Amino acid sequence: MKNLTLLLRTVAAWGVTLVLVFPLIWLVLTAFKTEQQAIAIPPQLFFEPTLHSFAEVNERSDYLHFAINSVITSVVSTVLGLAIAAPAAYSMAFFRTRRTRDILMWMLSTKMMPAVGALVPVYVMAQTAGLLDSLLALIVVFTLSNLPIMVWMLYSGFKDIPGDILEAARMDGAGIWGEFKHVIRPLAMGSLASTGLLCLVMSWNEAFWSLNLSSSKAGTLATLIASYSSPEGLFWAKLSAASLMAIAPIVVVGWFSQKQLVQGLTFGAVK
Amino acid sequence: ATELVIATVNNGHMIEMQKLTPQFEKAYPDIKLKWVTLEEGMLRSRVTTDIATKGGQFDVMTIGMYETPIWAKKGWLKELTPTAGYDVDDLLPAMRNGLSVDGKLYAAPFYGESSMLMYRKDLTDKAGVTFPERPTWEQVRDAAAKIHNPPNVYGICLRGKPGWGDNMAFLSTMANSFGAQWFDMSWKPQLETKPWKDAVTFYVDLLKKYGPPGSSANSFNEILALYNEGKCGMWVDATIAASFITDPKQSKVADKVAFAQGPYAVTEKGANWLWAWALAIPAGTKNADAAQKFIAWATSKDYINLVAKEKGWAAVPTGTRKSTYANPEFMKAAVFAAAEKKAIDSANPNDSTLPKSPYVGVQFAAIPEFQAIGIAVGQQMSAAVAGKTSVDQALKTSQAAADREMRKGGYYK
Amino acid sequence: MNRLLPRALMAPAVATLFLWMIVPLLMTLYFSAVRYNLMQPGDKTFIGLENFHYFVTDPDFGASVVNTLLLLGSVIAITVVLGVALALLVNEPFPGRGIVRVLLISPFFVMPTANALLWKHMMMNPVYGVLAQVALFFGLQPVDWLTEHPLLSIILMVAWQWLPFACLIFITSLQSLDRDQMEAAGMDGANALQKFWYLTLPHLARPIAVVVMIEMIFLMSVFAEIFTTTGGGPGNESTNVAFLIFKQALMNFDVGVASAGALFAVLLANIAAVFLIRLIGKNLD
Amino acid sequence: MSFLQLKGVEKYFGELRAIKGVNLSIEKGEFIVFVGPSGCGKSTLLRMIAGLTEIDAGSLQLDGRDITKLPSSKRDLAMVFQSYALYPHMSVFDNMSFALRLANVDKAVIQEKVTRAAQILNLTNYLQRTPKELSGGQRQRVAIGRAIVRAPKVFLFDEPLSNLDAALRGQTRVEIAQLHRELGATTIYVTHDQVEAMTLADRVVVLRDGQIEQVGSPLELYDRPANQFVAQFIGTPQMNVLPASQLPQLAGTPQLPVPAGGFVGLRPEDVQLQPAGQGQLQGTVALVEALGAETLIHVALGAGTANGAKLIARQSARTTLHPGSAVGLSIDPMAAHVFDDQGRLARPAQGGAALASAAV
Amino acid sequence: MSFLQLKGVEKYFGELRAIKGVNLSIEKGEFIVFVGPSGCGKSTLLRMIAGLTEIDAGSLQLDGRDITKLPSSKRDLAMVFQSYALYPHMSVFDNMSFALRLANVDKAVIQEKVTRAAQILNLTNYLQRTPKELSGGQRQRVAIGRAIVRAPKVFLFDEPLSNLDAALRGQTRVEIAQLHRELGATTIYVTHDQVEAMTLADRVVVLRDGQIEQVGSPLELYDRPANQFVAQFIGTPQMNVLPASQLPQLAGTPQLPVPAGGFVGLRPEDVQLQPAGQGQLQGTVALVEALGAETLIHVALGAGTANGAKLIARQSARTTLHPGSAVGLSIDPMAAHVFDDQGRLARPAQGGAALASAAV
Ligand SMILES: Nc1ncnc2c1ncn2[C@@H]1O[C@H](COP(=O)(O)OP(=O)(O)OP(=O)(O)O)[C@@H](O)[C@H]1O
Ligand SMILES: Nc1ncnc2c1ncn2[C@@H]1O[C@H](COP(=O)(O)OP(=O)(O)OP(=O)(O)O)[C@@H](O)[C@H]1O
Ligand SMILES: [Mg+2]
Ligand SMILES: [Mg+2]
Repeated sequence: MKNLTLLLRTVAAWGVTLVLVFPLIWLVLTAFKTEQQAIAIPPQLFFEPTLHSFAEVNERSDYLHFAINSVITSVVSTVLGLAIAAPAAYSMAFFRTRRTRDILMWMLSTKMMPAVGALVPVYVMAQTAGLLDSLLALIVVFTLSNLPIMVWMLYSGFKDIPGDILEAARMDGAGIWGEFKHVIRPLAMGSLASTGLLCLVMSWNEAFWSLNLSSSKAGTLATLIASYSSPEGLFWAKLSAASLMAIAPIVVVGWFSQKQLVQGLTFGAVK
Repeated sequence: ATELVIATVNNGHMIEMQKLTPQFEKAYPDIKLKWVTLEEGMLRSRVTTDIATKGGQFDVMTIGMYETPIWAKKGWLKELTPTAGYDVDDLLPAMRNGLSVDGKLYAAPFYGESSMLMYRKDLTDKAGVTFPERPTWEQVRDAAAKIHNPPNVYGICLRGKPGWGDNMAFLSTMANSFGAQWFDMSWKPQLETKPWKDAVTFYVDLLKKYGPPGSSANSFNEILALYNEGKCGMWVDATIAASFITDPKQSKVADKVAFAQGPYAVTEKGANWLWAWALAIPAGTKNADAAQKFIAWATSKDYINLVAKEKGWAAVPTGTRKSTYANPEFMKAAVFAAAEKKAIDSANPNDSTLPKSPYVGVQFAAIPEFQAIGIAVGQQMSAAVAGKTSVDQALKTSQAAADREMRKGGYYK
Repeated sequence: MNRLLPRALMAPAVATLFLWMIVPLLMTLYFSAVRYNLMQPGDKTFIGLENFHYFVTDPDFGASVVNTLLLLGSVIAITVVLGVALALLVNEPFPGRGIVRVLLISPFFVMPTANALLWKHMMMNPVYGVLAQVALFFGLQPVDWLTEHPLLSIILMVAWQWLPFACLIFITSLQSLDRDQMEAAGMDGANALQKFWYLTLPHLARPIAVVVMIEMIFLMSVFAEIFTTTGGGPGNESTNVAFLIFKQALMNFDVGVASAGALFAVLLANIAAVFLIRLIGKNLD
Repeated sequence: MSFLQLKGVEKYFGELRAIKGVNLSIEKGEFIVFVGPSGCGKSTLLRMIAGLTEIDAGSLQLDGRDITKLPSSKRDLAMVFQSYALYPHMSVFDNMSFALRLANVDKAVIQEKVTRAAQILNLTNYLQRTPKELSGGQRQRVAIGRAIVRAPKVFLFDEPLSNLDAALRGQTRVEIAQLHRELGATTIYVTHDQVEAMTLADRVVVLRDGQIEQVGSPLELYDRPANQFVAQFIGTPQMNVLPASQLPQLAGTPQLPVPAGGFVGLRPEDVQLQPAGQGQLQGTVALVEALGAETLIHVALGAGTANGAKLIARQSARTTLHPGSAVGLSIDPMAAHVFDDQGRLARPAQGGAALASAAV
Repeated sequence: MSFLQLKGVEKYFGELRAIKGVNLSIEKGEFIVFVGPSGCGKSTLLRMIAGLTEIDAGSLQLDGRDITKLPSSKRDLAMVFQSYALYPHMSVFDNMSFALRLANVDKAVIQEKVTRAAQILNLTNYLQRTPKELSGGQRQRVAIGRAIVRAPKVFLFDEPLSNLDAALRGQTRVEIAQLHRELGATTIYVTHDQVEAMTLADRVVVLRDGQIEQVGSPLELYDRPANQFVAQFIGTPQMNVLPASQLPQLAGTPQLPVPAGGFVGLRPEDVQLQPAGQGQLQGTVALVEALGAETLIHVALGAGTANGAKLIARQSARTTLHPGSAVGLSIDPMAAHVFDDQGRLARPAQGGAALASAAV
C-alpha cells in the first residue's frame, strides 16, 4: 500500500515533469543537430551531435558581447534594486504606519501600465539624457521596473524577522546601521537572495526595453534572439542554438539556486 | 575610428553582407561596423521610432521603397552623393525612381525584387501542365489541383501572415491583376468593390483547397523553408526567393525549379510588385561621411563581384544593377535571372492599377496611413484564410477600417 | 529622528518610482490628447478625446478586452490549479525529488521571446512541429495550433512559463504547513481529499493570492509571445489590449491613439487590481 | 478484559528503540497520566495509541477490538495536541464542529453539541472568532472543545497546558478535572507538570527511556516509589536522596537498615530543622526560600558527612534563619525511604509528616 | 538619590493610557520583581526603562543622570527577553560577545569575559553551537549570558522563564538567584510566577492596570497586602476572600471587626479542617487535591452561609475525606485579613499558621 503510493507518486511526478520540460529538452537536442536533421520526419532522438549551429550563431553576432551586456545589466540592476528596495522594505516592515499598505499597493500598481504605452515617453527621456544605446539606460529601466516587486518581496521577508531580535540588538548598543548589518542582513539573507535571483531572472529575460533602447553597444541576449525570430530558410537548429545560448546561463543559475529560491519565496507566508 | 551602427533585416543577403564586414574594414581601416540585425517587423518599428524621435541610434538604416519617399519628403534622410565610380546610372531605373524624390537619390538599393511564379517543373511535367510566360490565375489553380498531394506536397504556397509587407504585399498585386485598386481618385478605399471580392475569394479558395496547413501564419521565410523541403508545388512571391530555392546547399529541389511571370486575371497591370531593401542615412547622424562610404561600398558593382567571388554568382544580391544582368557568368549561374529582370522591368509604381489611382506603389500606397490600413486589412485576410470569417465580412470590416484611418488622416470628412 | 528616519529610508524607492511613473504618465496624457503619428510628427494639434474615441471604437477593441481577460483568467486558473497539484505531488519525498524540482522550474527561466519561438516553430508548427508529429504518429490529423486555436496556444505558452513560478511559491508554502493540524484532521476523521479541501487549500490562500497578484501584473502586458507567434491573429482572435497598443504604437506608429490605449490599460489594470485587492487583499501583507 | 490494552508495544526510529515493550491496561473511565523526563517516549506512546505513529511490534486493543493497524481516522479517539493544532482559518465553531461535519452529523445536532461544549468550556462568546483572535487559554479550551464534542471512546492529551502561563494553567487544570468528572471519559494525559499529574490522575504511569518504571495512584507513587528514579521524579522540591555512606548518623541504625551501597531518601517535609547542635545532623543554611505559606531551607551538611551533601527542608512556618546560620536537623528514620545499590526501593517510608494520621 | 528613579512615568497607546504615572525608586544592587495580571503594563514599564518604548510623560533617572530621551543603545542596560531574542545566525559565543564587539572591546578581553560568563552558566561546551542546536534551558542561559558579559548598570528580565518547562524553570530560577548574589547587579524582573517572585525579589512591585498597587518585600506582601487585589494576587492557591456577610459566624465578632460591606480574607493554610459539627463553619468537601507533601481541600460552605461560598483549605497531612464528606472548619480570627468595602486592607492578619513562631 505504502509502496504502491510511492511508486505512483514517483511515476506521476517524473512523467509530468518530463512532459513539462520536454520543449526545453527538444530545444537542447535541436541545437546540436544540423538543419536537415532538425526538421527530419520522423523526428530524430539519436543523432551525431554537431556544434555547427553554435558556430554559425557566433559568427553572425558576437555572443560574448551580448552575454557580457546581459550579465552587466542584470547584475547591476539587481544590486542597485536591492540597494534601493531594502531600505524601503526595512522602513515599511519595522516602522509600519497606516500608509504602508497603500504605498505598497501604489508601488505595485506602477507596474501595471503596459510597457509599450510608455515607449515613446521613455524613449524621448532616454534620448534627452543622451542614454540611448547605453547600458546605464537599461540598468535604470530594469531596476525601476523590478523595484515594486522587490520591495514587496523584501518587505514580506523582513516582516518575518522577530522584532525583539532587533530590540535585543539595540539594547546591545547597535545603531540603525549596526542593526541592519549585523542582524537584518544575515537574517534576511534568504529573502534578499531570492529577491535578487528573481530580479536577475526578470532583468535577464527582459526583451522589450532592451530591444528598443539599445542598438549596437548595449544589446543584451534578449536582442540577440530577435534576429532569429523569423525564419530564414532552414533555421530551426540555428534558432535553437541561439535560444540555448541566451537562456543557458540564467537557467543554470536558476538550477543552482533553486533551494535558495524555494526558501526565500515566502512572501511572508511563514507565520 | 568611426563606428557605424547599421540596422538591418535578418534576410540572407544582409547576413552575407554582415559576414563580409572584415573586407570593408580592410578597405576602410578607420571605419568600424556595428550591426543590429532584426526581424523585419521589429526593424521597422525600431528604425521608425528612432528616426521620428530623432534618437540618432543608427548611422545607416535598412528601409524599403515605402518609407523612402515619405521620409525623404520630411527631410529625415540625407541625400546620397555617390562618387562617379559608383555609376548611379547603372541602377535599374525602376529602383532608382522608387528610391528618389525630386530626382535626388535618398536610399541605395541593396537588393531589389519583383514577384513571380516559381513552380516545380518535375511536378508540372508529371501532371502534364505547361505555363505560358505569364499564366493566368485560372491556369495556376488548375495546375495546383493536379499537383496537390498532401502531406507530401501542397499545390500552392502563398503568403497568409497578416501585415502590409506580408500577405498584403502579395494580395495587393493579385488584386491589381483582378482590376482592383486601394483608393479611387478621391482617396476613398475600394475594398468592397467586385475586383477585390473576386481576388480575395479566389485567393482564399486556392489556399484552403491546395495550400499547406498554417497558411494564415506563413510569410516569405516560412514558405521558403517549406519550398526548399519540397513541400510546395508552386509559389508566387518575391523574385529574390529564386536565388535561394535554386541553391543546392539550401534546397532539396534546386534543380527542379522553373519560373514564370506573376499570374494575372483581368489585367497584367500591377501583377507583380516592386520592392527594394535599400540603405539610407538618417539626417541626424554624425557619421554621414562614413555612412556614405559604406553605402557606396555595399551597393556597388564591386560588392556584387565580391559576393560572387566568395559565394558564387548565384548568391549575389540581385535586382539592383543593369550590369549584373549584363554579366554572362551571372546569367549562366542564375537560371532565374531573365525572369527576374523582366518582372522588375515590367513593374511600374506610378501606374499599377487598371482604374486610375492617386497613389504611388504597386503593392502598397506610399502614404503614412497605409501601414495601419495594410495591417488591419491583412489581419482580416489572414482570418479569412484561417476560415475564421467570410470573405465578404472580411472585406466589409477592412473597408470600415480603411475608411476610419483615411478619415483620421483627414483625406476627406 | 524617529519620524524622519523611516521616511528617509523609503525616499529613494518612492521618489524614483514616482518619477518613473509620473513623467511617462504626464507625457502619455499629453500625447493622448494630440494628433501624433511617428510617420508625420511636427503637427501635434490638440484633438481632445478623439484618440480615445479611435481607440475604443477600434474594431479589435472589444475582442482585445475579452482576450485580455480570457488570457489572464485562463493562465491564472491553469497555473494555480496545476501549480497546487504539482506542488502537492513533489512535496512528499520520492526518488529523484531534487532533480524533478530543478527540472520543473526550468521553464520559468526561459525568456519570453525564446519561449514563443520554441513553441511556434518546434512544438506547434503544423508540418514539422513535435505536436504534429505526435498526432501523425497516432494517425490523427495534425492540428494547426496557431491558426485554429490561436488564443489557446498563447495561453498554453504563457501558462507553461508561469506554471513553475506558481509551483515554486506553493512548494515554499507547503513547507510551512503545520503537521499537527494534518494529524488533528486525521483524528477528526478526515480523508486525504477532505484534508486537502479543509486544510491545505485554506493554508494556500495567501500564496495563491500572491501568485494571482504577480501574474496579473505581468500578464496584463503580455505581448512578446503574441507578436512572435500569431501576430494577434488570425483576425483579432489573439489580440489583447497590450498587443493592440503595441500595434498602434509600433506598427501603425500612431502614438496618440497608443497613448490613449495605454491610459485605458492603466485604468483596466487598476479596476482589476481594486477588484482583486477586495477579494484577496488581506492575504497580501 | 480492560478497555484499552497495550501488549508488548514497541517502536523503532531507525536504530533507536524508542518504546521498549510496553504493557498497560486501562479501564473504562480512568484518567491516566504519563509522566517522565523529556525524550522518554511519552508522546510516542500516545501517538501510537492515536494511530499517528505506526506500532512496530505488539498489539493494541480497544474495547475488545484489535486496532493495531487501524488508521487514526477510524479509531474514534480524540486528541488534544500540545500545539493545539487548531485550524487557523476556521472559526471556533467550525473548529469544534469539524469532526461532526465530516461525519455528516445532522446540523441541528452539531449546533446543539457545540453549544453545550462551548458552555462547559466558557467559550460561548467566542464561537465566531478565529483562533488567532483568542488568548492562549481560550485556544486551549477550543482544542479541548474540539475533542469533547465528539464524545470519543478515549481522550488523548499531549502536554496540553505546557504553553499556558501559570495562572491559566492552574485554572484550566481544574476545568479538565471537572470535565472528566462530568463526562467520565477514559483519558490519557501526557504532562511533565507535577501538580497536574498529582491532581488529575487516577493512575500515573512513570516512563523512562521507553519503558514503564511504575504505575500507580499519585499517592502510591509519592509514598512508595518503586525506585530512586520515580522517587525523585515525583514531588517538588524533589526527594533528598543521599548515599547511605554520607549519613552515617542515620543509616545503618536498627530503625534504618540500609543494604551495602544503598541510598537513603528523605522528602523535604520530613527534614526537621533544629537549633544548632540538636538533631542527628548538623549543617549550615545555604539558601532560604520563603514562599509565604511554606519555606524551603537548603542546608549544606557539615562535618561528619561527606563533602558537599545538601538537604532541602520544607516547613510551613517562617524562619529567621539566614544563609550561613548553623543549624541542626532531626530526621525520623521511619520517614526515610531506603534504596538498594541499584536504586530499587528496599524499604518504603513507614511514617513521616505526610503520612502522619490526618487531623480528620 | 536612588540609583534608578521613575518619576510620574506615563505611556499612552493612542487612547489607551497604558501606564498611569508610576513613581518608583530602586536602589543599587536591588532585585526588583514586577508582578501583575496580564496586560497590566509590566512589559511596557520594563520597555520604557530599556528605552524600547518612548516615555510620554515623566522622567527616568539612572545613577543621577536623566535618561528619559536616551536611545536604548546608549543606556547601558541589558535585557533578557521572554522570547530570548537570540541572534539565530550567530554562535553562542558570538551572541554573547555581540555587545562587546559593537563597543570595540579588545579581543582578549571579550574572550575572557565570555569564557567566564560561560563558566558561570555552564555553557562552556556549547560556545560554538547556534541557538537552534540548544535546548530551551540552554537558550535561556545564553540569553542571560549575553546580558551578564556586559556588566551593565541594570539587568532587565521580561518573564525570562515562562517558556521553560517546570523542571528547568526551577533550576534556572535558582541559577538566577545565585547569579544575582554573585554579581550584585541591580535587577528588574518581570514575572507572573508566584514562586519566582517570592524567592527572587528583594522587593516586589505589584502592578494593576498601569498603576502600582503595592511595593514591598515578598513576605510583606504576603502578610500585609495593601488591598484585596494584592492579597489574592500573591499566594497559590489564592487567598480565600469572602464578603463578611457570608461569614456571620466569624465576622463582626470582637476579634474580627469588619467594616460595613467589608470582606474577610483567609489564607488556605489558616483554614483548619475539623470533624463535622466542630469548628465555626460547616460545609461539604467539593474536591480533594493531594499533592503529596500537602493536600488542598475545597469546601463548599453549607447552611448558615450564603449560597455557593467556597473555601480552600491547605494542610500538610493527608486526608481520608472524599468529595461529599461533611466537614467542619475552624478559623483563628486573628489569622484573618479584613478589607473594607473598597477592598482596602482594614486590618492585617495578626497571627496564623504562617506567622506562628518558627521552630527555630
Ligand atoms: N519521528 C521521529 N524520528 C526519530 N526519532 C524520534 C521521532 N520521534 C521521536 N523520536 C525519538 O524518540 C524518543 C522519544 O520521543 P518522544 O517525543 O516520545 O519523547 P517525549 O517523552 O514526548 O519527550 P518530551 O517531554 O520532550 O515531549 C526521543 O529520543 C526522540 O528523539
Ligand atoms: N504597542 C502597543 N500598542 C498598543 N497597545 C499596546 C502596545 N503594547 C502594549 N499595549 C497595551 O498596553 C497594555 C499593557 O501591555 P503590557 O504588554 O505592558 O502588559 P503586560 O503586563 O506585560 O502583560 P503580559 O503579562 O500579558 O505580558 C495592554 O493593554 C496592551 O494591550
Ligand atoms: Mg512529547
Ligand atoms: Mg508582558
